[in-house]
Amino acid sequence: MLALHGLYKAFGANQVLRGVDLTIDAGEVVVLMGANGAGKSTLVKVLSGYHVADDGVMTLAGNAYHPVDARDAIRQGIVTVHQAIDDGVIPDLSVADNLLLDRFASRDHGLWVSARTLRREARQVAEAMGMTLDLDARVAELSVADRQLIGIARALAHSPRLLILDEPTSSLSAAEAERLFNLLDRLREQGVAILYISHRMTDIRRLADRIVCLRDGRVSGMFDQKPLDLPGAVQAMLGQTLEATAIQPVAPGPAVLELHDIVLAPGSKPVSFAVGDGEVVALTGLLGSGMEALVAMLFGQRPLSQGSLRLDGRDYAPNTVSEALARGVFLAAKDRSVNGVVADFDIADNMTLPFLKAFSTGGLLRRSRQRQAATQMIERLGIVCQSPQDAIGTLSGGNQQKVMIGRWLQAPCRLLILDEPFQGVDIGARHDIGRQIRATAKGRATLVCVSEIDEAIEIADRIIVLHEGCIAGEQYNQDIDLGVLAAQAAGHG
Amino acid sequence: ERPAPFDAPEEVSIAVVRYISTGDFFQAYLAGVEAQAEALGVELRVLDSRQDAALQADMVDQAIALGVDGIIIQHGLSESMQEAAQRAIDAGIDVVAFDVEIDNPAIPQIEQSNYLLGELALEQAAADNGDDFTAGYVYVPGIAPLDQRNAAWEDFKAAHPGVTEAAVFGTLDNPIANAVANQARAVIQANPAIDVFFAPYNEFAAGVKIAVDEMGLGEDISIYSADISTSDIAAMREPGSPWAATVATNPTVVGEVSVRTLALLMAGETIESPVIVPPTLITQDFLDDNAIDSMATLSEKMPQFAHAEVALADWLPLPAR
Amino acid sequence: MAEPGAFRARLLAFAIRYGFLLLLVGLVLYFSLAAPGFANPRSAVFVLQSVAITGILALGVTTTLVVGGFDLSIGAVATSSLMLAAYSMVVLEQPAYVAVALCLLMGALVGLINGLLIVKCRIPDLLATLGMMFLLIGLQRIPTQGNSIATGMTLADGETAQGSFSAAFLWLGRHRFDLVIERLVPVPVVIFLLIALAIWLFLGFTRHGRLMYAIGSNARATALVGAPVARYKIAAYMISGVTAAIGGVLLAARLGRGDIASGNNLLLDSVAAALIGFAVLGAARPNAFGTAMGALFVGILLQGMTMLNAPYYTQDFVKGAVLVIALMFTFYLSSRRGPSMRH
Amino acid sequence: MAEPGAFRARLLAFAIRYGFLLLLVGLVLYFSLAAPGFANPRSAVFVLQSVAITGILALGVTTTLVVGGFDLSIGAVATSSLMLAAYSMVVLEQPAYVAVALCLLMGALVGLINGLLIVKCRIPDLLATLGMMFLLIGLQRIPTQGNSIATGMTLADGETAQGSFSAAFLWLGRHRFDLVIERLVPVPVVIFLLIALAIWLFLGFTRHGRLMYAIGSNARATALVGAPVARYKIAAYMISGVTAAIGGVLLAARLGRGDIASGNNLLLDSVAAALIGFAVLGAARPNAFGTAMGALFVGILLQGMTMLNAPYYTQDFVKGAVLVIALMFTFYLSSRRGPSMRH
Ligand SMILES: Nc1ncnc2c1ncn2[C@@H]1O[C@H](COP(=O)(O)OP(=O)(O)OP(=O)(O)O)[C@@H](O)[C@H]1O
Ligand SMILES: Nc1ncnc2c1ncn2[C@@H]1O[C@H](COP(=O)(O)OP(=O)(O)OP(=O)(O)O)[C@@H](O)[C@H]1O
Ligand SMILES: [Mg+2]
Ligand SMILES: [Mg+2]
Repeated sequence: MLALHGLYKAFGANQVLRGVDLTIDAGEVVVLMGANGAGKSTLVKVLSGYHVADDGVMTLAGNAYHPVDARDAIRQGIVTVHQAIDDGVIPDLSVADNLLLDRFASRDHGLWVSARTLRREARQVAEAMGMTLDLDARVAELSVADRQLIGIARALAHSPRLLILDEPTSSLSAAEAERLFNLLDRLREQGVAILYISHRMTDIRRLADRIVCLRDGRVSGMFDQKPLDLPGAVQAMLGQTLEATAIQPVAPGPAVLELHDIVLAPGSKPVSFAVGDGEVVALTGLLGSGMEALVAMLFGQRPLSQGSLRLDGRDYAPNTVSEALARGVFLAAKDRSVNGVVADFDIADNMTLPFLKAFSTGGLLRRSRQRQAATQMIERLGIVCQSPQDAIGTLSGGNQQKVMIGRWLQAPCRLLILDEPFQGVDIGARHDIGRQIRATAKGRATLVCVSEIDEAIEIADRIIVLHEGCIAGEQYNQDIDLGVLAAQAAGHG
Repeated sequence: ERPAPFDAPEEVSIAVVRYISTGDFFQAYLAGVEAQAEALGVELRVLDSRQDAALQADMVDQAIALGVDGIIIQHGLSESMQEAAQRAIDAGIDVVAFDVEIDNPAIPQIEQSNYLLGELALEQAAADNGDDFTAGYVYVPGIAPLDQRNAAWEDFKAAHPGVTEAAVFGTLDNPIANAVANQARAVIQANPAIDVFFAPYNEFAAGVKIAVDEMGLGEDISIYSADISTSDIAAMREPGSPWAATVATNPTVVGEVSVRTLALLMAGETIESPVIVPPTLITQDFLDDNAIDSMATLSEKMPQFAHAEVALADWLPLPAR
Repeated sequence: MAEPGAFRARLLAFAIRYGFLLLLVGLVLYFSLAAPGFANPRSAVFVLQSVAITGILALGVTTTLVVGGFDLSIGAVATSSLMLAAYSMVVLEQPAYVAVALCLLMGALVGLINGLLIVKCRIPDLLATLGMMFLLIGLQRIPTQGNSIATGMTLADGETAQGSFSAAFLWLGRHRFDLVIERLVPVPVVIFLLIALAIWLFLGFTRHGRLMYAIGSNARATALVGAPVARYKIAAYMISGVTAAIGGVLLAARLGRGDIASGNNLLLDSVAAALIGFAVLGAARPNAFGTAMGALFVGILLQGMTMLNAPYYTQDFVKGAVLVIALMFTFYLSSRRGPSMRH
Repeated sequence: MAEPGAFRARLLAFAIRYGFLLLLVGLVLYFSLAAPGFANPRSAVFVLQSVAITGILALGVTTTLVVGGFDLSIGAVATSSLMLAAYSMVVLEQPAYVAVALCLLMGALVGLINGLLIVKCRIPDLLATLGMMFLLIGLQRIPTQGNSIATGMTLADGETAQGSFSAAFLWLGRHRFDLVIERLVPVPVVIFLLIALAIWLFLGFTRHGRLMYAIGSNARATALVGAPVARYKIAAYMISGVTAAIGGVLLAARLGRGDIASGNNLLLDSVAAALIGFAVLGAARPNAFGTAMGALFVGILLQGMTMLNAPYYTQDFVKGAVLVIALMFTFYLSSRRGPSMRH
């Protein structure tokens, strides 16, 4: 269906694609693996007409393919779900408008938009994806997961020849992801070629017909023998083997954070647990489990409805973010593009944003000290960049995420909350980040909220499963039965 | 005994339809209109179009709809006003116009004679500086009164070949005095020979004065202008002020004359159009000699400024003074 | 306990949706009682007439606001169009239709340049259109050295201009159609209503309008679904340019003269109307219906106050105060409704 | 093949960074040759003096632009401050320091209200400050019923105002410090330079400034690192209000009278200066140094053209043209450098 040969693309001095050769056949799911910054999204953007390749040949069904813009690519049957979720939705329009946006952009659509047809067609698109959203709701009011689903649903409704999905499940729950996979299965049967990019092994295992690994802008490996050699693929993409480091749960120190009878969802049973000094606790659960509410309460964004919190044995009831910070509670928020990244700033400014006071003397900022601190953190976390003065927008998604984590590792704290810290992070970097978090865990309590159970197992001493505002299971990270955890998260524990 | 309809003045209403109201001149004009209307005992409606000539024409229609008995049109554009004014005449309403050419025999014009204003100021400039001087001229074309004063300047230049026009500049950027001061300073810098400024609008003159003061040239340069306000009097009387003279009609008096003319018209008298309110020359020396510090004292000391002997009748009460 | 909560939520929703329109109705009622002569059809037409030109310009700005832009040049386009119409009839002695065509062309061209500056050169909207504004303010005065244009004026070469405003052209500004009452509805009002209707339909009910809203909210995402974003943005500025030019033509036809001092307040008043439009029906975004209502609101307020003999400066004050209070009300309430309304 | 590419990239970077400043230098050289009397220290000071007030206002707008806002009320704040200073000295017969204090207080208060409207009531910036603008334009005329303020004026109660502009107050507008040449540098210039320095340091080199830029780029993310976003936004509007009030005080001291003026041109010119500032040093975002340069640029242009006897309308035209071309250059080039520069 699609064949690429010798594709090159550079951003200034940064040579990102260095001769990519790739074919995708009809009715096949090709999974593209690659470390953060390997050039996957850049390749996608070339294919979808957003960037123009510097060199190379592309053919689509035998014909030369050189899309001039996104419109052209779509017209030729290449539909893309981009990595950045915000590139897929219009916040100020309704769900229905968003679902049908590409039809408005097509010349085949009549001039007028009738509210009734709009609603009917939007409902069809939504139902195909198993979504039960209010079609009149403004997208700005929806959760990230819903926004991501909207982008995907719209692309799937398009009956493309080649469908490209760049990390489509980064914000989805397991159930939502499974619905997506089923739909992809169906499309594959209809002969649609699919290029799928993900860092999640569960996705890859479930979907891949073939794995292509990208490293430093070149194809570094291809695996099409069933069963697929995942460890081999990881090695090809990272250039090194990844030793599976089994977690040795540490014995927790004295309790740092204590929850007493906290109600996470209206009408649910109160929750109590504690996190000790040096301990890393992972919270996991599906949509509506109450995780979000808990994080908001801990970080002063939402009042406690009931019960009480204690931090270091003292009452803790923050009303604002700064009160939380003053007590030594840090939060690396999820959904970094909205909640974290300051797009106009460079890496150093982004990294040091919460601690600017510490980087200034007599009211004036000390740039050199900011840069120094950023450089150190770049090394510690292995962030791929040219210098700490790079604009943050030039980093790959995973590396931006590392900057966001690095931001909160710069100063000691009492409680570190990491909300979906691995969003869009490659498996190698995930290990790096996990190692850093565990290595620095002494002297604070660490709470990690993840929706993937795999990720919880890689980082935590203890795992707490939430379901509809209640604790559905709690386990030390040793000899864990994944199935049991998944069942608990789904409410069948 | 007063003629009809002023035998029962409480049943008479008149409207003043204004083109422009922002600024001391227009404010004082309105004060004169109000004072004379009160002296007559008639009801006054003020319709203010905020420099929207099209709206001003509509406001005439509106005044017709309100059933007023007389209309004063204050400034505006002749082209947009002609038809509306004719409609008022057709509706049996008496109309007078101040400082706007309506070209309608039924409508008496009241004028402050902008040409005369400019001419008197320039005559004073020639008297003070002789027939040979280098002038800076402040002018923004397209504004009717300024255009009429410009005509006086053109005639003056033609009659005085010894007068050189070194620079023409001007702006209506707000605050005008501030913007003109910036320009005037650049002009003086570029043309050190200038010894007279003709700034036929008091905001222009105030700006030029600031520039001259800032350059410390108060002794070497004289300013001749038109219009006057209390703060202009203070500026003219400052020690060493370059502002030598101004020519003005008293806007309050013009307002009174406007109402009186309308009243005479309504009472059925024939009016000799145009009704001209004569301007007065006011020199720095006169202000100093008489220790004048405001429009009020100026009126006291200069009777021809305080009251115009036009549009009078025995039955017409004058405002209390 | 759900009952009173739900009731309050419904009340809130009602207040957000209809608060502004209720205010408008209240204003009309108040003036009808307080100002004799306010409540009659002529007076209503008069209000419409007084806002027609501002309203037309405001509709253009609305279109640029929809695509996330802003057009500061509309006032200058309108006055340029006024001068151009006068120049082509009085100096060039062209007939009315040529004058109108030239003006519309000029408006489209200015819009095109604005759009290209913004889309191709990536100049921020405010900046590009501010530059254009200064440029036009200067340009429109160059042909006549800053003089107003009227029949019989002296030209630079010493001749007098022989042309004049043709009757057909003046008809555009001055004719009134009969409607129940004779000679009731002026042409500019009809044009205003037609443009309002057209832009309302276009923005609200066509796929193009929907895409324009999408561009204003997230241009990148809209480009990625294959919409020609640059072309839509340029189109928005061209619409704005053309509507402003129409406004200028109507102004010229009403004035019957190329007056350089007219049209000073057009920009601010039309921006005010477009922004007040945000508050109408709780839209919290630019919309044509709201803009028309916003223009009407300002017109009614000024008309009513004039009839109550309020001095000009209190009109500014009240205009500002009512604007702030109306918007405080709408935006504060809709922000309380939930996190949905973003600023 | 890397060599020429790298060279072109360096050239491009140089053009983006220094293009505007080179243009400025070129302009100065041109006028020095073409306009006699342009190139001397007094002339330089005049340029500074003529831009001091707009420059001060522009620095305030810059601060609001940094937090992602916009302040349309500055012109009206400046003229209100002008009227208030005159009123308190002439009518209330207060000494200079009271007048100045009142003005600064008024500016801060207006800024506070603007900030609260925007932060608490969630009214969009343009809207809130536009409303405030109308409100102030009306309000400042109410105490004197639309009359200018001067010693000896007749008050509403029939008395005459006895106070006058005190010498100390006039000193603010008129005194000149010796610098090499005697009586060279006027007080407003010194104040302008001091404010420019202060705002440049504040925005560029303190953590508060950095946080303000962060708010302008991503307010939510900034709130999540514990920065008091609402307070910073309000502070930005208060800075803008106070600087505008200072501008008004200097205006009053220069004019020595309380003239009625709308301040619209002050607004437009200072917005132009702040926006031109985007192009300076390739910043492509609001910055104090750029704003000061932008103000200077406009000042030099107008001064030079006036000295060349160019009529006022060509000045507007050239101002617009140079603005558009300079910005086309900068923004077009920086957009070519890569997607890193966002608009
Ligand atoms: N617009 C851009 N300007 C400059 N550099 C860019 C740009 N987009 C991407 N890059 C650089 O290109 C390289 C590849 O980025 P890309 O987004 O393709 O990575 P990726 O493989 O998708 O990574 P991730 O898994 O983190 O999404 C990175 O070094 C990145 O910094
Ligand atoms: N602002 C709110 N007002 C009222 N109810 C809320 C609010 N936020 C959350 N809830 C309710 O609290 C419950 C928990 O929701 P929450 O969003 O915290 O789930 P979550 O565990 O974060 O889900 P996810 O898996 O998407 O992160 C839900 O029933 C939700 O309806
Ligand atoms: Mg990517
Ligand atoms: Mg949630």
